Amino acid sequence: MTAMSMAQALNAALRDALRADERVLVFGEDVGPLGGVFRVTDGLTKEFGEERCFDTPLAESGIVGLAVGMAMGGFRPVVEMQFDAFAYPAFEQIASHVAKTRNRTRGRVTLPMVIRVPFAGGIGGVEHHCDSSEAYYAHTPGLKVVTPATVEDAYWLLRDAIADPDPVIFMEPKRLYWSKEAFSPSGRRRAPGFGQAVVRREGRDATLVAYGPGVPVALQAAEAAAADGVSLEVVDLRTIVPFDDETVTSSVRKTGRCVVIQEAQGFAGVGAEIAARVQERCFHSLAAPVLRVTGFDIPYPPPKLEHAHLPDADRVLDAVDRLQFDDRPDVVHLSREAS
Amino acid sequence: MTAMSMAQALNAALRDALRADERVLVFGEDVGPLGGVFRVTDGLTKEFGEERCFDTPLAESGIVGLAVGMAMGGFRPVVEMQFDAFAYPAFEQIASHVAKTRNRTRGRVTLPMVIRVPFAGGIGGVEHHCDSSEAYYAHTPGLKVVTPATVEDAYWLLRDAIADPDPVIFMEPKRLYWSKEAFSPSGRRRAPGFGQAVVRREGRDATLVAYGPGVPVALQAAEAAAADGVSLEVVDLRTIVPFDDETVTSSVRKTGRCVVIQEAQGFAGVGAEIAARVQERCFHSLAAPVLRVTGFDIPYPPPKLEHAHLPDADRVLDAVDRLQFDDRPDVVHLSREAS
Amino acid sequence: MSHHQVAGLLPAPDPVRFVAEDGTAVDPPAGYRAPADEQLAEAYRLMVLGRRFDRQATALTKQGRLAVYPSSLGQEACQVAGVLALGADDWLFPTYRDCVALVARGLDPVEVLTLLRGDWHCGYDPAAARVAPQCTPLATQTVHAVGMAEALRRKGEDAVVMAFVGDGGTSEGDFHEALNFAGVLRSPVVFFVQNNKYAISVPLARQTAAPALAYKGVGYGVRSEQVDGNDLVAVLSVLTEAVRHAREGGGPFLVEAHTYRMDAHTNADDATRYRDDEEVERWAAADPLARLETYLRERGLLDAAGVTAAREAAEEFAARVRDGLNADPETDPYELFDHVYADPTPQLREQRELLAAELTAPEE
Amino acid sequence: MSHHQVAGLLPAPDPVRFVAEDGTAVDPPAGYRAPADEQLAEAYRLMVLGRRFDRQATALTKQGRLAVYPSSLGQEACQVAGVLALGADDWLFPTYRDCVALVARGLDPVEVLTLLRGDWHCGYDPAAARVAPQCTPLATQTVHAVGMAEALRRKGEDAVVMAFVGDGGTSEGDFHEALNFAGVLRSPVVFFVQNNKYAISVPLARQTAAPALAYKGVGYGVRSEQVDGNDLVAVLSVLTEAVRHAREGGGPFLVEAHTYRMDAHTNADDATRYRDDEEVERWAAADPLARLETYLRERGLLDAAGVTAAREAAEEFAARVRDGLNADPETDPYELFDHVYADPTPQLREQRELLAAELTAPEE
Ligand SMILES: Cc1ncc(C[n+]2csc(CCOP(=O)(O)OP(=O)(O)O)c2C)c(N)n1
Ligand SMILES: Cc1ncc(C[n+]2csc(CCOP(=O)(O)OP(=O)(O)O)c2C)c(N)n1
Ligand SMILES: [Mg+2]
Ligand SMILES: [Mg+2]
Repeated sequence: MTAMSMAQALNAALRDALRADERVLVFGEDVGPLGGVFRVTDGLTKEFGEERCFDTPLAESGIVGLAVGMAMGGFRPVVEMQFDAFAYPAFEQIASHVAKTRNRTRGRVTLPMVIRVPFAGGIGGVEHHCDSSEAYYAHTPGLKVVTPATVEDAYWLLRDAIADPDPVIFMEPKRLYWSKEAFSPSGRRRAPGFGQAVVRREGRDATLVAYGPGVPVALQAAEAAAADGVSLEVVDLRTIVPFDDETVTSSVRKTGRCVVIQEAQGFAGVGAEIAARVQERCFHSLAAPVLRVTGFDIPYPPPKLEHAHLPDADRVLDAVDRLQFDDRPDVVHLSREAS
Repeated sequence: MTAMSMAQALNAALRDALRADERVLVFGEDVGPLGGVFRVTDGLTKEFGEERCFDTPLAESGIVGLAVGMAMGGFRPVVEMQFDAFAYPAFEQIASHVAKTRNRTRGRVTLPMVIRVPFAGGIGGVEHHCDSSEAYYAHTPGLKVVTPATVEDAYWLLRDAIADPDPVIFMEPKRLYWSKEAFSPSGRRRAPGFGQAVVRREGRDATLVAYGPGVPVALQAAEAAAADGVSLEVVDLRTIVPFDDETVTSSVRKTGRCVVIQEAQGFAGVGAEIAARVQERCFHSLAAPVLRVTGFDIPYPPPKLEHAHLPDADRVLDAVDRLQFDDRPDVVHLSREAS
Repeated sequence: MSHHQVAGLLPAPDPVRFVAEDGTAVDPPAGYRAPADEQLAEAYRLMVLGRRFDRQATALTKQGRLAVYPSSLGQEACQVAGVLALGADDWLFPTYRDCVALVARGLDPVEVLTLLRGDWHCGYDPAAARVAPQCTPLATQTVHAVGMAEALRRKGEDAVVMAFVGDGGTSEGDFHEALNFAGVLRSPVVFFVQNNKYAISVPLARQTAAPALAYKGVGYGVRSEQVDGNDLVAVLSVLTEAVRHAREGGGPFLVEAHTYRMDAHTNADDATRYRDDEEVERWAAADPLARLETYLRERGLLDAAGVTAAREAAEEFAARVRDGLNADPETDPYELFDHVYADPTPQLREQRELLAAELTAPEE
Repeated sequence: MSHHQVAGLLPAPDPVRFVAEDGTAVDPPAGYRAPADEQLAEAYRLMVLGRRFDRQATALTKQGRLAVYPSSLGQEACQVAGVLALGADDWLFPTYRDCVALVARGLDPVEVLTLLRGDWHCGYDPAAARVAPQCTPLATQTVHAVGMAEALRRKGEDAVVMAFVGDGGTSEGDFHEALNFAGVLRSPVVFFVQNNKYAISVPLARQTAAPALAYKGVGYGVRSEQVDGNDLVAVLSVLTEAVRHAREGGGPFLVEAHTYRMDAHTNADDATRYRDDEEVERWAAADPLARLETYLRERGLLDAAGVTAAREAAEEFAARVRDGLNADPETDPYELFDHVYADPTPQLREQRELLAAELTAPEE
C-alpha cells in the first residue's frame, strides 16, 4: 500500500464512482482539462470524455441549478465550487432548491447530488479563498454536510456521498489536500459509513471534539498533552449532519470534560451546536463547562496573519487547562511549550 | 399616545430617517408606489420623490450590490428584501462585500447600510416566505444583526441601524408587523441602544432568552407559569450581533436555569450560540443544562402545519419543566394546560 | 460570426402576429406556419377551461379555501400555447403563475392547487406528468430546465424542455446563467417569457431598458423571437417552431410573448396602487379568448354549439375544482419529518418524538 | 422601439481597429475619433511602464515576495486605455487582474501589491484615488460600479464610473444584473470587458455562444461596441467615446476588447495543460506594445530616444517596486480586530485579549 494524498484519494473516489455508475457526472469551473485548481478532477475528462466531466461557464448558481435539473433527470452530478466563498452565488439554489426539493415534493423528486467545497484556510490564500462555510449548510435542513480529516475518509466519504440518496455538501479541508497516508482504494473498507463519528484517539481526562481541519490539531494537542500525563480523547465527527450524538456523548460522559474545536469564526458556528448539545445531554457528567476553541469572529485573515487566527494545539491546550482540573490533582496542568 | 403597529413604526422610522439625513435612500422591489408588500415603505416615494425611494429591477444581488456602491459613494441605503428566502440570491454580496469591505480596506471604505429582511413565519405563508435566516448573518463577521420584538424597538432600532456606521441586517418578524402598542415616535426615547439586551419581565426561577418573534412567546409562557407560581425572567436580546453577554449572564446567574427560544430550525442556530455561551460563562451557577426550544430541523412547513413546528408557550413550558427542579420543592411543575 | 448569423438570432422587430385584435387574420410572417385547425379548436377548448378554472380559483380565495392565488387572467393564450407546443415526453418548468398551463397539460386541478391551499408539496407527480414543481424563487427554474434538457439529451431522449418565466424574472441572475449555459451546451430548451408588463407593482419600464426582452437572446447566441401573447395562433406557431428548432438540435430558443396581467398580482395584492383602470381596459379589448373565438368563428372552425360545449365542459370542471377544494386536505404533522431526507436523521427522530409527546399530552 | 434604435445599440460587426497588427494605420471607422498625439505618447510611456511592472511582479512571485500574481502581459493596451479615458474625478472599479491599470492611474506600485503580498487590505486609499479595491469575487464589482455611478449622479457630480470585468466574469449573474440596473437607471457607467479568451483554463467557446460579448448590451438597452484590444489607439478611442456618452447623460456603455492573456492565469497556474504554444505565439505577433511603438515611430511621434527614455523610467520604477517589496510589510495581529466594525464588539475585545494572552505567554 503506497502513500496517497487526500487530493489523490478524492480523485480516485471520483474516478471509481464514474466507473461504477454511469449516472455520475462531474462538472464545474476548470474541472476538465485543467483537472481543477487542486487537481482533484485530474484526468477525468481524458478517461471519461467531455460528456461526463466537463467545464461549465463561470457561474456558480448556474452550476448548482444545472445539477438540480440533471439530478431531476436521473443523473448524479458531482459539482465543484472552486473555493468556499465562491459557492455563495449559489446560495439560493442550495438553500431553496437543493435542500428543499425532496420535502416539497413529498419525496417524489429527489436530488442525489454532491457539491464539493474546498474550505477553510491554512494555505496562505488571499481573501475569499479561505472561508469556513460549513455552518451555513449545517443550519439548512435537507442538506447533509460531510468533511473528511483523513485520506481514507476522503475516499470513502466521497463514495458514500455520491451514492447517497440525498444532496451532500462535501467540505474538503484545503490544507489537508496534500497530507499523505498509506491507503489503497481497492483495499478492504475500514471506514464507517455516513453519520458515524469515530474516536481517533482514546483518552480519559477530557474529550476533544473536532472535524475536518480541526482533527489533526486535536490529535497534535492530545499528543502533546500525553507527554504531560494528560490523556485526551479525540472524536472526529466526519459528518456534521447527520450528527452522531451517541459517540460524542458517550465519550464526554466517560471523560467528564469537553473542548470543541472549529476553525471557523466561532459565533453561531457548528461548535456552538456541539457545545449546546453536549451540555444538554451530558450535564451531570460534566466537571467543567464545554469550551470552544475556534477562529475569531473576523473575516478570514491574510496569509501574513492567519497563524494568529487559526486554532492550533496551543490554543486547544490552553482551553484544556481551563477545564477546572483543580479537583483532579492527578492531572498536571499543561504548559504552553508542551506542544 | 395612540396605538401603532410594528409596520407603522418601521414606516415612521424610515420617514424620519429620510427627513433627518438626506444621504438616506430606500430602494428594493415594490417599495415605491406600492409601499412594499407589507406596506413598510408606504407613502415614502410620494413624500420624498423617486430619487430617494424607488423600485429597482427584480434582482436581489443587484439591489444589495447597488447599495454597496452607493454607500461607497457616501449614501446610506436602506434596502428591502421582499421575504427572507429572497435574500439568498444576494448572499455573495452580503457575505463577501457587505460584511468584509471595512476590514479589507482597513477602515477606509465603510458601508453604512441597512438590509431589511422580513423573516420567520406564523402568517400562513407559502414555501420560501417564512424562513428564519438570522443565523446565516449572525455567523458572518462584519454584519450586525438586529431584530425588534416591540413596536418601540422597531422604531428605535431601525433608526439606530440607519445611523450606524456598520452594515446592519435588520430582521423584521413578519408575524409582529400588525401587533400594536401605544407608541409615539416623537416621544422621549426609552429604548436602549444597539448591543443592549433588556429584561422584559423579571423572575426568579429560570431565565428565558429570546429575540424577535420568540419574545412574545416567552412572555406568554412566563405569564402562564406565573399563574402556577413559577417565576420566569424574560430577556429580549434585541441585537444578536453584538451580543449582550452581560445582561444574559447576570440573569442566568441569578436564576440558575435557562431556556433559549428560537423559531428557526435548531441545528447550529443562534440558540446554539446562546446555550453554548451561557454554559461557558455560568456553568457553576447552573442547576440544570441550558435547554433550547426551537423549530424543528425541517424546511419551514406549510400553513396547515406551521402550528406543529413553531415553538409556542407550551413547548417552552415543557422545557422549563425539564429544568430539574426536583431539588426545588417550592417550584411546582407546570402542566401543559398552564398556557 | 457573420452579420447574417447575428441577424438570425435577433427577434422580428415587431411581435409576430397572425390575428389582429379584432379577430381578423393578418398576413402571417415568413418562417412561421399556422397551426392545424384541430389544434386551434383544442386550444380554444383549453382556454375556455383555463379561464373558468382561473375564475374559480380566484373565487375560492375569497372563501378562504386557498391561501393565495396568482391569476392567469389574460395570459391564457400563452399558457395554453406553451402546453400545446409540447409533446407528452417533453418537460415543462412552470412558475407559480402557470396554473392554467398545468390544467391544460391535463393535471388534476385539485392537485395543481395543493400548495396554494396550504399544503407543502406540489400535489402532482412531476416525473409522471413531466412537469416540474411550480417554482416560486424567481428564474431559478430556468437553470433547472437546462439541466433537465441536458439529462434528456444524455439519455438519448428526443425530448425538449420548456421553461416559463415572467418579465420580472428575467432580471434575476439565474435567467442570464440559464440562457448562457443553454447557449454554450446547445441544450434543447425553450425559454418562454410571459411579459405581462408587471412584476407585482413594478412596470416593465423599470424592469428593463431593452427594446424588447427577446433582444437578450443574441448575447448568448440563442435564437429569439417576440410574439403577440394575446394571439393564440401566433404564440402557438412561434412556440411550435421553437420546440422544433430545439428538438432538431438547433439549440435553445427564447420567446417573449407580450401579454398583460388583467388581475392583481395575487388576490392579496391591490393593483389600484400602481396602475389605472384605463390601462386595464385597453388591454381588456385585446382579450386573447375573445380574439380566438372571433377568429375561429369567422373561419368557420367554431359555431355557437361549439362555444356552448366548451363552456359547459368548463363549468363541470369548475364544479370539480370547487368540490375538491371544499374537502379539507388531510395533513399529517408527523409527515413533516418524513421527506427532509430519504431516512430521518437521529435528530429528526428525536424531534418527531418531541412533537408526539406534545400532540398526545393529555389536555388536562 | 424602431429598428434604427436597435441598430444604435448593437456593436460594429467587426472589432473597431485603428492600427493593424503590423503597426500600419487602417481606415478609422465612422463615429470614433483618433486620440490626440500627446495622449498616444503618454499611453506608450504607461504601457512600457506597465509591462515592466508586470514582469517585475511576476519575478517577485518566484522569490516568494508575492503570494500570487495575475499577470497583465498582453493586456496593457486595454488597461492603459481604460485609465486614460477617465478623468481624475471619475471612478475605476478594477479586478484582481488590473494591476497595470492601477499603476497607470498613478497609484503607488507597492500599495497596489499589498494584498497580493499577503496583507489583507488594498493598500491604497480608494476614495483618494477614486479606485475601488481590486475585486476578487467575479463580476460583483460591476454592480458596485452602478451604485457608485448613481451616487455620483445624485450628488450632481459630472463623473463617470468604469468597471473592468473579464470574459469569464460576464457569465456571472451579477454582470447581467449590473447591465440591467444601469440600463434602467441610465447610470453613467462604462462596462469594460477584457476578453482575454480564457477564464483560468476555460476557453471563450465554453464561456459563451454569443457572436461577441458586446452583443449582450442590446438586451439591456445598453449601447455596445467591440474593439481590437491589442490596438491601443482603437481601445482609447472607443472608451473615450463611451465615457463621453455616459458623461453626457446617454446612459451606460458596454465595450468588449478582444485581447489575450499571454501568461498563465497566475504564477500558480500551468497553462500548458489547456492551450498550446502555437496559439500563444500567434498572439505574440499581435503584441499591443510593439504595435503601438511601430505606429508611433512611423507617424514620427516617437524616436529611439523616446523609447530609451520610456524604458529607463520603467527600469527605475521596477527597482522601486523591487525595493519596496523586499522590505517585509509590518502586520500587527491585533489589527485583526480593529476594522471588523467601527468599534470592536465586546466579543471581539474578549478575543483580542485571548490572542494577547497567547502572544505574550512566556515561552517556557
Ligand atoms: C428571488 C425572488 N425574489 C422575489 C420574489 C417575490 N416575488 C414573487 S412574484 C414577484 C414578481 C414576479 O414578476 P414576474 O416575473 O413578471 O412574474 P408575474 O408574477 O408577473 O407572472 C416577486 C417580486 C420571489 N418569488 N423570488
Ligand atoms: C464568484 C467567483 N467564482 C470563481 C472565482 C475563481 N476565479 C478567479 S479568477 C477566475 C477566472 C476569471 O476569468 P475572467 O473573468 O475571464 O478574468 P481573467 O482572469 O481572465 O482576467 C476564476 C474562476 C472567483 N474569483 N469568483
Ligand atoms: Mg410579470
Ligand atoms: Mg479571461
